[in-house]
Amino acid sequence: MRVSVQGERFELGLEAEAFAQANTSAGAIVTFTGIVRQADQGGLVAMEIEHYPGMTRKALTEIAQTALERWSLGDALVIHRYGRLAPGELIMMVATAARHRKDAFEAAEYLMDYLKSRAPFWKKEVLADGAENWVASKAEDEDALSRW
Amino acid sequence: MRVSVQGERFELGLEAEAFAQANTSAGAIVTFTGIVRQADQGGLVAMEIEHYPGMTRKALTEIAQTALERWSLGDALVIHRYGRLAPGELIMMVATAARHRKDAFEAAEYLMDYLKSRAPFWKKEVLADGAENWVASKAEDEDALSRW
Amino acid sequence: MEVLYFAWVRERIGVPREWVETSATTVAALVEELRAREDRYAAAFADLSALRVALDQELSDFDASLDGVREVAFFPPMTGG
Amino acid sequence: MEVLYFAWVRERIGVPREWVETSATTVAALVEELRAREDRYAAAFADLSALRVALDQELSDFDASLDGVREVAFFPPMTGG
Repeated sequence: MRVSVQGERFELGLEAEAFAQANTSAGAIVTFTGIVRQADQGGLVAMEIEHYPGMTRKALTEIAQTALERWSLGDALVIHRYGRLAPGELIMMVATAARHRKDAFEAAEYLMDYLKSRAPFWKKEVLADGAENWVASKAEDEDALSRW
Repeated sequence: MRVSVQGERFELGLEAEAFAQANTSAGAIVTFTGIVRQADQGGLVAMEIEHYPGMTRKALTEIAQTALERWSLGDALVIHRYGRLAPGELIMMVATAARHRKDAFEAAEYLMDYLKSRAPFWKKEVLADGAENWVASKAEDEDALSRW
Repeated sequence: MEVLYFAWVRERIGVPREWVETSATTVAALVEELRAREDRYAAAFADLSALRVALDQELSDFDASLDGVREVAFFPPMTGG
Repeated sequence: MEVLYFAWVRERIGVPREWVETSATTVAALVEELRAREDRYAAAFADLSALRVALDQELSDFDASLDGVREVAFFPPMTGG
């Protein structure tokens, strides 16, 4: 299991390939990658991601550890960036390795649902006209936790 | 959308990176990768994958096209190999790109469920003692289709 | 018409494809004709619930008409992915 | 104790962290003390349903005891992923 909270960019290709190479006995690998996309109304200049340094790594590790045990995963990976990101940059990724596809998929969705609402990150959109908006949490993200 | 039915190996890293680069406006990317894993009792020498050349590409394209429309995907990728594969080799992968994670996950699971039971591939395990076993379809794989 | 076999159906019948002269109008009738031919066909078609059929490369069923069909394929349930 | 603020809570209060001398025994009591201090605290803590709290870097709630706690953090609902 690896958890990384980092300011630096990462590449999906390199991370996914390394994860797959380390888990050839798994059978099924799922990855999820989040990308800063252009805001609906256009004009997004950057996404600023704030986090709680003392807590972030601990929270992510707990979430990943729970997933590992609950779905008998062979391995799990969580990478999450903080700082100022431009549209098109990768925000985060998770990867899961399991014997069967159902476990790999469910564990990846669990990781994402918990990362969304239980890991101490906060996103702020910076628009071309200078406006800055804190991204509001969604009721549906909180609701998503109830299925686990 | 790209569908590839191929004998040649492929690399998860290269495919995932290219897919992500082509879909930076998506927000969410999910990949699933299937790997030939060692059989439960050990002794797996190879997995032989037979397919129906005239039908395979058409079936995969139909499945991917349905996923694209049903989940408003930005893009989808399906790669499936045939021929003789050694343990540890990648069998297949799918990738989906969507605005939101729920669509990307659901579409990837849909693709996998249909690939399992509706794409004309048949797997045979070749064991060290020379035994050859056609992999039996699982009732749970057929059942999985009913949720869509 | 062209008849194709895959996986253990192919292994039991011993050929991957063959030309079959038939006046059968449905898949089920074609299966009956083949079963009556030789033991290897009878063995391959012993349990239709374990078989699937495609007509001109589209999944179909055993009640389907062969009218206009050029290619019939028989195989076990698929195990892709 | 050390009190930390994140996201718009930090922006409203104007500092990311500060040392607070308090005899409050629960998070709710600490919030009341802070609210009474200055308008910027009252503004930040106006709607507790829009806030979350962590005690020593573990998510907690506003009824929780501050006994033995060294670090309290206030922030809006998280938006990771």
